[in-house]
Amino acid sequence: MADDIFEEDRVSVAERMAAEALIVDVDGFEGPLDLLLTLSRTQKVDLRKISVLQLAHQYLAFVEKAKALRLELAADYLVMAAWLAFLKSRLLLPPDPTEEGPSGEELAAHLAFQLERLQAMRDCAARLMARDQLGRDFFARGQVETVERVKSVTYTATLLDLMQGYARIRTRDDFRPFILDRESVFTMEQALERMRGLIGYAGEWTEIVTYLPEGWDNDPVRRRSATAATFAASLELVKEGHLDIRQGESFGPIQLRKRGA
Amino acid sequence: MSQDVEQKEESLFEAPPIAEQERMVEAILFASAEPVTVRELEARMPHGCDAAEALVYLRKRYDGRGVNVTKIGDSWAMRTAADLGFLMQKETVETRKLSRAAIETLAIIAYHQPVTRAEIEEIRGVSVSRGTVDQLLEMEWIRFGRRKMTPGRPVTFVVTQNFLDHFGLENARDLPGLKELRSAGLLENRPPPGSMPGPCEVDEDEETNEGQSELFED
Amino acid sequence: MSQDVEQKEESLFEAPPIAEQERMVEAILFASAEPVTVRELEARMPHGCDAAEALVYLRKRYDGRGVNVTKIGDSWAMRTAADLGFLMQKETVETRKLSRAAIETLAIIAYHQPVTRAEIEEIRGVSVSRGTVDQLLEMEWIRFGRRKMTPGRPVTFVVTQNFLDHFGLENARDLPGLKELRSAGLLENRPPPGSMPGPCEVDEDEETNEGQSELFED
Repeated sequence: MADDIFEEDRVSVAERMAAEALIVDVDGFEGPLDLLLTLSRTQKVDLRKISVLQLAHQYLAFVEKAKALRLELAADYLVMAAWLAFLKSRLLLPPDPTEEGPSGEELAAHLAFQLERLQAMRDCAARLMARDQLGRDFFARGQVETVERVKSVTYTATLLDLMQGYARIRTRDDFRPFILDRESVFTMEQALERMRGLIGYAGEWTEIVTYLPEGWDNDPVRRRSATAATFAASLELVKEGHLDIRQGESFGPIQLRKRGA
Repeated sequence: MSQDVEQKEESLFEAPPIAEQERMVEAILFASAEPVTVRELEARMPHGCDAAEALVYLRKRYDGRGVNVTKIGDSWAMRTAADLGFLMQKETVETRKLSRAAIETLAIIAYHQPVTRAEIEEIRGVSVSRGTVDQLLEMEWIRFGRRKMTPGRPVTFVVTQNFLDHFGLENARDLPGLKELRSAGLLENRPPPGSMPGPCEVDEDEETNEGQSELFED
Repeated sequence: MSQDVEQKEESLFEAPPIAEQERMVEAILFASAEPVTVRELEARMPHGCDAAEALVYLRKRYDGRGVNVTKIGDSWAMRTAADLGFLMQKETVETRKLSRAAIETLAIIAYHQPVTRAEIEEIRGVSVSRGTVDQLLEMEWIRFGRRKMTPGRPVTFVVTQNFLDHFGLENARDLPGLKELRSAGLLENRPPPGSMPGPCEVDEDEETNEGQSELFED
């Protein structure tokens, strides 16, 4: 039955060919709405004057043919087919006043609106892409001059800073530079000088403690420093060949003697 | 005495003559490939300059020249005259070929903005693939607009200044055929009577029919 | 008949009016990333164009504008006018306090000018880094004075008018002397009290001159 109507609608061979092509190329459609829009073009009328009933016939015939060809149709195509079948019945039957929901005319009008809107958007897209485009028809500056981000640092100082700075320098003169407090330090140089003077008399083995300078043996800090310096000086004199040094046992007394004595 | 100081300050900040300001705007726009806002122009020009006024003069000066001063949204740029595009084969940049889906989606966003993904899908009758939106976002032709005040607070898409710049539009309102579409009611977000099958189905409680028209009506 | 063909060919290749050629050159120079030779211009323009002549007009048109047509070697380019180079910078100014070393060096130069680097180092007790002196020179707060008539003829440093302007001094001799510094509490080895007497206040003191002259006696 649907087939019959379909055949009636088709007049020319070319259109029939086109319909065949539609079926073979079902994957080329972006969904049922796209397919409906393509089908509607075969009506060759302004989209506003389209016969939705006729379109429903066309679509249902398309689905039937696809099924006959065992083409796998996506679910939404079948949902649309079911809905269009429902719409068709609403449009064909006299309105049932007891029935709820929108009338067939309302539904048809909305479908027509959707198709018209989709077509309008396609036209817009085409017009948009036909516009002069940047980088194709008109061009931006080729030799861009980069905007330098200059971060300039300004240094500043006040007169007070200046005076304080100067005062700081001048105030420094009032203080002697920091030197280590050496009052309790007996240096090796001092010890060496002292030992050189005494060594000539060391014919016999003499304990190193007897060489400690006077007045350095009471305070433990001073004695430690004097002992260390004297010992270091003795080793230096041994190295120079002026002195012999010996220690009988660990922690035993250290004795010195003039070399060659 | 205090008046003296005031006068002195005023003269210190006196703006350069407008002809000089025009030169400055010219130099800045010329040097930049990107559109520059009036605000940025003034930030770079000496204190007290009126870039908007200078632009009026400059635009007139370049009228009919090989290079034109064009307004793009809030910004200004210099672009070669479109009729001389044939000379620029060397400069032509191959833009990525957009799919039909991407072009349609772009057009829908441009004409219906701010528009949600669901609305785009309703118009196209198919779901919008993520890749399509991503590509347009990546090209910086679309960006996210503010969320719709409808259940779920869906994000919306709007076109960018780059889009306007690319297609030589001063404003989204200058889109070709916008008026006709609106008067034909084709930019309305008409809810379907009852329920529609497939992706056409929209939240029935969606109350925002004003959507796009609100954007274009100020 | 053959003449007809010839005429037709001629008119086919007739060059556009020179004003149009000028527009073309303008657009090409604008859009090119590189300077363009006359030969390249003509290769890109319609047959029969005289790019050199168009350039003469174009150059004149841009004379005194914010953008100029300039010749670079054999090629032509459009460049922002040299006097507007400052617009190509987005300046952010940050004010920083001068380092302690710089302040001390500056103070020594101010109080002891003309003074050699060795003398500065002697007074400060530490060596003066090149950077410090360079910084002060760059700020134009100090400059080179005449060379000292001592062995090696070392250069000296003196303070500049800029320095005096910045610190509100008429003369370096107006700097408070050691005595004033001491009476202002600046010479004491403790932090200066919060309410510091201003330098002007110190100046009023008659004794100022003594300290000062003593300082500046070579």
